Amino acid sequence: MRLGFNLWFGGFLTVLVIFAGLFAPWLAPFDPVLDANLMNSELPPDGEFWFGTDSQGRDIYTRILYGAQISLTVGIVSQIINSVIGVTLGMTAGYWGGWWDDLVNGLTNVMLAIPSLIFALAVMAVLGPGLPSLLIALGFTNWSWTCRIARSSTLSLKSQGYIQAAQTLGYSDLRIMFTQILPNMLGPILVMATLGMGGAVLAEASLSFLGLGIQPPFPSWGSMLTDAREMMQLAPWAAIFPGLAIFLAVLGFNLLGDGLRDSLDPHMRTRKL
Amino acid sequence: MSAPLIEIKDLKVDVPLKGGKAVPILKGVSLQIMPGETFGLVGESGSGKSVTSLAIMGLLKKPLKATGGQILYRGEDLLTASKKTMRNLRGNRIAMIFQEPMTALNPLQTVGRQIAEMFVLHQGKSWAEGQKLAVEALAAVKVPSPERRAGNYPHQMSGGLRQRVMIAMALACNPDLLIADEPTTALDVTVQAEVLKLIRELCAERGTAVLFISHDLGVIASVCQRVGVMYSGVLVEENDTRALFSNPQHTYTKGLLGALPRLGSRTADSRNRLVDIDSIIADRSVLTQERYIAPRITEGGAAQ
Amino acid sequence: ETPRKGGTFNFTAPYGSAFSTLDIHGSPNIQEHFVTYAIHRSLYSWDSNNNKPVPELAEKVDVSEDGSVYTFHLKKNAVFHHGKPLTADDVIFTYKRLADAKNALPGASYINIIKGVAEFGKGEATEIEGLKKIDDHTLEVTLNAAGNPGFNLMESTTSIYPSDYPLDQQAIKPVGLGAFQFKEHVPGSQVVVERFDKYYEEGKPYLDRVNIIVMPEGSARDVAFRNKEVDVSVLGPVQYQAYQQDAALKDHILEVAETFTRNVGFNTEAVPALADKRVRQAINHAINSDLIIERLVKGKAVRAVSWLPKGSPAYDESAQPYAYDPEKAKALLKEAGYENGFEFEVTATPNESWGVPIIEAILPMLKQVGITVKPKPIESAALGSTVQSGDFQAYMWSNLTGPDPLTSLRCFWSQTAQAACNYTKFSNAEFDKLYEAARAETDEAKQMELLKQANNLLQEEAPVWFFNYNKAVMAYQPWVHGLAPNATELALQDYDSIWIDDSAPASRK
Amino acid sequence: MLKFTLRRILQMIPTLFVVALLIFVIFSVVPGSFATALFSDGRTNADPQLIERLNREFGLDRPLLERFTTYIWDLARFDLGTSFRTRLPVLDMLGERMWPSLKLAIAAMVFAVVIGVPLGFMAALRPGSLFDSVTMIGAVSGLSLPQFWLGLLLMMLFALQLNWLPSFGYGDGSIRNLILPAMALGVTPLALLARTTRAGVLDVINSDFIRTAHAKGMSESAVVRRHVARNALVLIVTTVGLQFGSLIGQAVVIEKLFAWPGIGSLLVDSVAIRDIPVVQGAILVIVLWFLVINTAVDLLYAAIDPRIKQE
Amino acid sequence: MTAPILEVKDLHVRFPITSGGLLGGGKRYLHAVNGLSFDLARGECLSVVGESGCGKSTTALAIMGLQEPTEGSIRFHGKPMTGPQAPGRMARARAAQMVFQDPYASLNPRQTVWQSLEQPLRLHGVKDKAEIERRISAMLKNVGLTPEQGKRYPHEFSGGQRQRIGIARALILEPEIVVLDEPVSALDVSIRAQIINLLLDLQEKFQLSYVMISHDLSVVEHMSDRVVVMFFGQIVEQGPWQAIFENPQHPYTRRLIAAIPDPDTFLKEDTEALVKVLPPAPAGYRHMGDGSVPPNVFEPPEASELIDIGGGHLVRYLRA
Ligand SMILES: Nc1ncnc2c1ncn2[C@@H]1O[C@H](COP(=O)(O)OP(=O)(O)OP(=O)(O)O)[C@@H](O)[C@H]1O
Ligand SMILES: Nc1ncnc2c1ncn2[C@@H]1O[C@H](COP(=O)(O)OP(=O)(O)OP(=O)(O)O)[C@@H](O)[C@H]1O
Ligand SMILES: [Mg+2]
Ligand SMILES: [Mg+2]
Repeated sequence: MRLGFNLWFGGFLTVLVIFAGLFAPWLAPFDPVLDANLMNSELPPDGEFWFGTDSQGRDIYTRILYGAQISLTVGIVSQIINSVIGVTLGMTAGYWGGWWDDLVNGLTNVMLAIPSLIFALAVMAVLGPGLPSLLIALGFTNWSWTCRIARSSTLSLKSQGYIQAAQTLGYSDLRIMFTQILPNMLGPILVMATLGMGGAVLAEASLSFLGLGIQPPFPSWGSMLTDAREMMQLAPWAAIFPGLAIFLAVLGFNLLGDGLRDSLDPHMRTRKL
Repeated sequence: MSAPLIEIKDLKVDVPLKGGKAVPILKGVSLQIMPGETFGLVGESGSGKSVTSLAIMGLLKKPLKATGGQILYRGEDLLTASKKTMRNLRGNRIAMIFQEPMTALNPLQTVGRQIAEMFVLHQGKSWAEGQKLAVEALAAVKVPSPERRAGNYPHQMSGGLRQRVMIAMALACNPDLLIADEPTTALDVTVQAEVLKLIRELCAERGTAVLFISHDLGVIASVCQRVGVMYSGVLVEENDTRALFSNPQHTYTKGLLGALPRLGSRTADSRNRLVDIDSIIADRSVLTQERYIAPRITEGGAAQ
Repeated sequence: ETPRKGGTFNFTAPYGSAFSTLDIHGSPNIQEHFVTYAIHRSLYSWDSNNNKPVPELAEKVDVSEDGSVYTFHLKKNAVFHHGKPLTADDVIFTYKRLADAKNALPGASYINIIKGVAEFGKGEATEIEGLKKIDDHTLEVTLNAAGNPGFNLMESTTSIYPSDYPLDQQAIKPVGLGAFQFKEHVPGSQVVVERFDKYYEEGKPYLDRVNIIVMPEGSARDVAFRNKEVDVSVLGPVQYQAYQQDAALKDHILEVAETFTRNVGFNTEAVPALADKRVRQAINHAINSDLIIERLVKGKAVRAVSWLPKGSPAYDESAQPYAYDPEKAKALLKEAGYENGFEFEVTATPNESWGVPIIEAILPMLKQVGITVKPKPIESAALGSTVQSGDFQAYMWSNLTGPDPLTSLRCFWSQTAQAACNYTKFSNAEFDKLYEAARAETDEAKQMELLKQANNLLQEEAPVWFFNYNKAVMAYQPWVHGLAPNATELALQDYDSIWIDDSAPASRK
Repeated sequence: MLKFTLRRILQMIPTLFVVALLIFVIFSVVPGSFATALFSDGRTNADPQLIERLNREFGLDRPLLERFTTYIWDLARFDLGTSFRTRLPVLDMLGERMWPSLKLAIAAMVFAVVIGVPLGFMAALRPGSLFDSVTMIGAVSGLSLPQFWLGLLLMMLFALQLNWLPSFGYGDGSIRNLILPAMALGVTPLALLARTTRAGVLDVINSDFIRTAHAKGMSESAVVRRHVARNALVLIVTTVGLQFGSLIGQAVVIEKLFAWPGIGSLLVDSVAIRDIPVVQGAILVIVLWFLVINTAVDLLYAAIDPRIKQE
Repeated sequence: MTAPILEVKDLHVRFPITSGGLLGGGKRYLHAVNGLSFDLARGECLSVVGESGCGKSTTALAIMGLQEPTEGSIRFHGKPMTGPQAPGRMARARAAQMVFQDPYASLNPRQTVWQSLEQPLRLHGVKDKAEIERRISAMLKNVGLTPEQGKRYPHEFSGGQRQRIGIARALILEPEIVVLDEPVSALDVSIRAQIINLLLDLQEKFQLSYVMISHDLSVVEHMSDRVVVMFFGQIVEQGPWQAIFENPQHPYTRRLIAAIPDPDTFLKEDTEALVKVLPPAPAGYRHMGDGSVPPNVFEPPEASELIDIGGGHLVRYLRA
């Protein structure tokens, strides 16, 4: 019963975010950047500005809709990078073993030992703020869990009869990895990636807060929240709505991830998240 | 004429589904186990052997539900017995050993303590006394150097030893009935032979009745006096072991016996083809209609 | 009203989450200077009321004819907290420490006006040539060139240390000449100083104790201030607005235009359009600076006219800022051939008053006249090096433009390197002429006149968008007296002049 | 056991070395330096000579390899160098910040354990119940909350509206200052603990040996006490340990938000001004902390679980 | 007699086990297979029996090229299959195939039966659609499935049917040798019979050579021509099936046979009679233990000899 709930509610929230992001230009009553009128700054929510305006006099509702684009991009792209790195390293390490496995394991341990936010912070400091840096910072620092899962899945799949059968049938290693192993561990990887998307959105917000976020003036929820912090008392709506958007989007990803896990493999342990 | 120790009457177990429907798991199983008797239950995977045994123990878990019939232990219905009564019976009067000796023991406690727990629970002994008795119990199941072994953790023991520990635990309180659910399936043949011998001897010695579950006809033959064959939630045939093996009645039983390669049956130049049930009977669903329950022959010779 | 003696003053240090060091020579940051002002003294100090440096540790200063030799007659009653009286040796000891290149102390750049500092720094000399001890209380200082050394020798980073006190102890238990002596440091929390009875100024200080509390978060200060837990609070834009609207608070606000000019500097080489003076003027006309100041900066700034800030001796009171006039801007752009607009990037930090938020605000305004602006965010730490290397199309910064106008305008002299401070690579023959003339002028009034002209020329040339001068605002509790409007940094207050009256809460009295 | 401990400790060295190398490389290519950062606030006019001098003073003009070898050599002698900004030994600066960080982490962890573990335990004992569903939805929500948003909301409510607690800062180190940041920081581990505890307990409950325990005739509560709790502890201890180990690193944002003088805020501040020795030191301390806690957890694990000791 | 198609000579497999020592230094070796030699004739079924962990699967994997032997050689039609001259996977694939124990794990859950059979064919150069179609249909029929069932996924089949699919996959490349690793031990008794029958039928039909690994002696007796009894990585007894079952010489073999829970044995009630009288060892030799004491797998075994006692019946004795 709860299984169903996770999946549909998480799916619903995720679809909502995707919908908001894709159709922002049509849904939003204003332009997120140019419709800034300082005369209208910090207005509370009303009929015209549903969620109020920010200090620049921009419509928060509009910016939240557009912000979904950033959050989705950050979430999806960074997780694709993570998954590709993690799966490639983990699968090859698990499959080939030996020194390569030791190397990958060592690297994974190092990556795990450095908190990913701090790692991302360092990478952002090198690359400077902005979306591409953010994608790299979040994409290259969070693959260790995916790698571990890919590795352990590969190890357990490797002893499965059908992998050995493929070897005896003359399949090359790469062919086995891509046609036999990869499809069979996509489930847990997908779950990790979905949960990771939530993590990436949160990390984006945190980095924005630390001053290393997305390129303004284009809105990201994290930077909206950060901007709003100074006007907490005068314009609480400017902090509440972006925060709520982050919360709901992350909740959506997390529930979806949980739901996928429950339906793909009821026995998969609660790992990172 | 002694009364049966356990009498199962028309036991029905279902998995209830939404909307009032239910998937039947046991479709009215009836059987009796006399005191001191070793009763074997065979049947293919999923036929309901374990469910029957768990029902006796009162350990049916969530989706499974006993929806009809009775399980009479010395005349008392276990299905309606209070929790407390069941707790006092379980382990104490009716004990059980499971298939996987690797996982059936708590990995974080010494085996000595796990056996001692039985004495603490049912005989009100202190832990120290329990430990002493546990060593004796280990000695009884022929574990070498039981004092040392009592301090071992399960992972420090081989599968055979672990299964002996399970037996020691089950027999700790001299139960009336021991339920052994495939106790040797996970073991090597030679170890299996030893464990079977142990069960056979200990239970005979103590007069413990045994409900022995296995899908291996050879194993059943080696320990049981009477055998029941289950098929798809139904007890399709029941008879004395010798009679059943020499003269199976039920189509499924026939198939089962014929499918078994028998040692020494192959001659130098030919082997007889093994029987394939599907070649005897096309529609398996009719198998549950057929039933052969042979009357019990008591010592007096009278059919019961 | 006569100052009341005694009491505890709870001061807030708003510029960081800790005091990074108590060895004040090591820190160029204002945050640590809040401690310096209590504990240490430099040769000169800033007179906030008259906007000029005045000798602090000397009773009398004699200046030579050519203006390059200064003789300081040190105060005879100045005593360090550990009991040693001030002598010329202490000054020499201090300056030698600063000058030593191996120490790489930020104060070095201030004392290098003294002759021989460079040679000493490189280890080519064992003494600083320009420092001569006449006797214990007389010190002769020879400068490299004529000029007032007060602007430099008043800096906190040139505070005089006692020559007999171990230097490594200065970071732990600092000892100086100030009105208060060090009591304790709770890292990340506060520094406590107590009245020094042998302070050289008669009758001062009034306070018994000052707690300098670390409070970087505006909202934290706000809460604490409203709860009367602290006696002063530096206000950010949002709070400034709120306090002005609050009847109970609005009468106890001290504000001053600080000597910082916020501006957007243009790279005329990277963006051809910006090489045209008319385009730069158009930008100045197209932006409604007053609105931004009112709305985003919440009025906590003074509209900039040109480079030199209000309060600079060379500020022209009669000059008017660029008027907000989009039509004129369009016309100018058309004239320059850019009626279809152009595009440029502004490198900016996240700073709320002179960073990306401001760029976001000018973005729609410039869009109206056809210019597309893109903010390019950068970390604060990287701004300096980026701008110095010329790797920008435009940048937003807040630059120190006081107190010495000659130093400030040097940044537009064509001989000044981009890496020094001529960030826009400004080069204008007329300006150079005015600047060089001013530099050579020894008469102060004439010099100021020349600088004024140069400053007005800058406005006309508009190498930057003149945004505003920072307005520093400090709220204080009604029982606090003796605060001064320090235009170099409002929060730097002479603690020895502060006193609190009877209306203070009991715990404070 | 001693050998095991020793081995685990030695195993940390290569990881630390690689981390040291990694952060050294990253921060040697970072744009801006301490010297230029000094002038970025516009308060001081840049002086190229001073910048050069500072860089020379900090050895930033020397070849990379040489810098790295000195750095590692110093590290090997537990010398983390001297802060550019304060000129104090980095070790001393970190020492000062360690206690507030630890205090925050401990408080957050206590908050998480005291609430999360019982919740998870109770949920697992009633799987599928309303209590279970509510707890688990709460837990996933807790994991989805942006920590600093939660911090802001807590601040708004408890400090600004109700005025019960101080909103910021370390104060005099009293519990009152600790409560809000610890709550904001503790929510994630709390939610995680509730989930892992539930999963762990459920796992144990469904395992064969619990069936054995029931078959022994134990009462439900005795089974939970004697068999479920201890076995579930293994997973809980691991999660608590892992969380505790990474909490100091995770605390960066909360420390910044609440102006908490911990390692995290020191790190961020130092990155901002490119005080590289402090940055490297802080990251190494955070990593070391993680590794030490992990090792401790492994040892504890071995103490609880006899299966580990063998190897 | 024709030349054997498979010759295994002095096969050793050792696994490095890392444990103990600081930083995981001290390496120990687990001696899984110790000097195994046997050969296989065309059309023959050779069974390898022994207890869990005695190295049966390792041997199978070595034959399949899935486990590199530490020492020794494996030759196929006289050509080496191991070492530097070993052929590639493709060539090996056409020589030998394998049927696995667990029918649930031996099929890729994400491929239809048809795909699992088609891919290897394509890989081995069969490109013609019609031919592929024909061969797969024929193979499915051979193992008792319909071509229509080929479109389904493995989870739609029962254990017995999956094992049939596994067999089809092993045979699709028409190998000469099929290695059967416990092909029926995971199956229900009634289904076991079907698979055994099927294997025997196919052997006859395609003149296959089987290496069958099993611990179930009754199955072994039923299927094999020759039997190899393994104990702790060594052959302790080897010979034609009658010799092994009717005249077991090694104490371990006797123990194994005695332990079989065969209904007939128990019903006849003459259990363990066999074990009691052990024929004397040849002069100068003594019997090995009966395997009731587990050996130390981290040490190489005690020196011993495999002695032919006639008719290809080999028994291992220790030197007296
Ligand atoms: N918890 C459960 N929920 C739903 N169905 C169950 C559950 N436990 C058992 N069953 C079903 O009950 C039937 C009988 O199961 P049972 O475990 O008694 O079989 P078995 O005869 O012991 O088989 P095996 O030889 O494999 O142990 C099976 O069809 C099984 O799918
Ligand atoms: N990859 C490996 N690494 C280390 N040890 C191994 C490996 N594979 C097998 N072994 C060990 O080698 C020995 C022989 O294993 P093998 O799997 O060949 O036994 P088996 O006879 O097939 O047993 P079973 O009947 O249980 O399948 C065992 O002790 C096993 O633990
Ligand atoms: Mg069962
Ligand atoms: Mg095997």
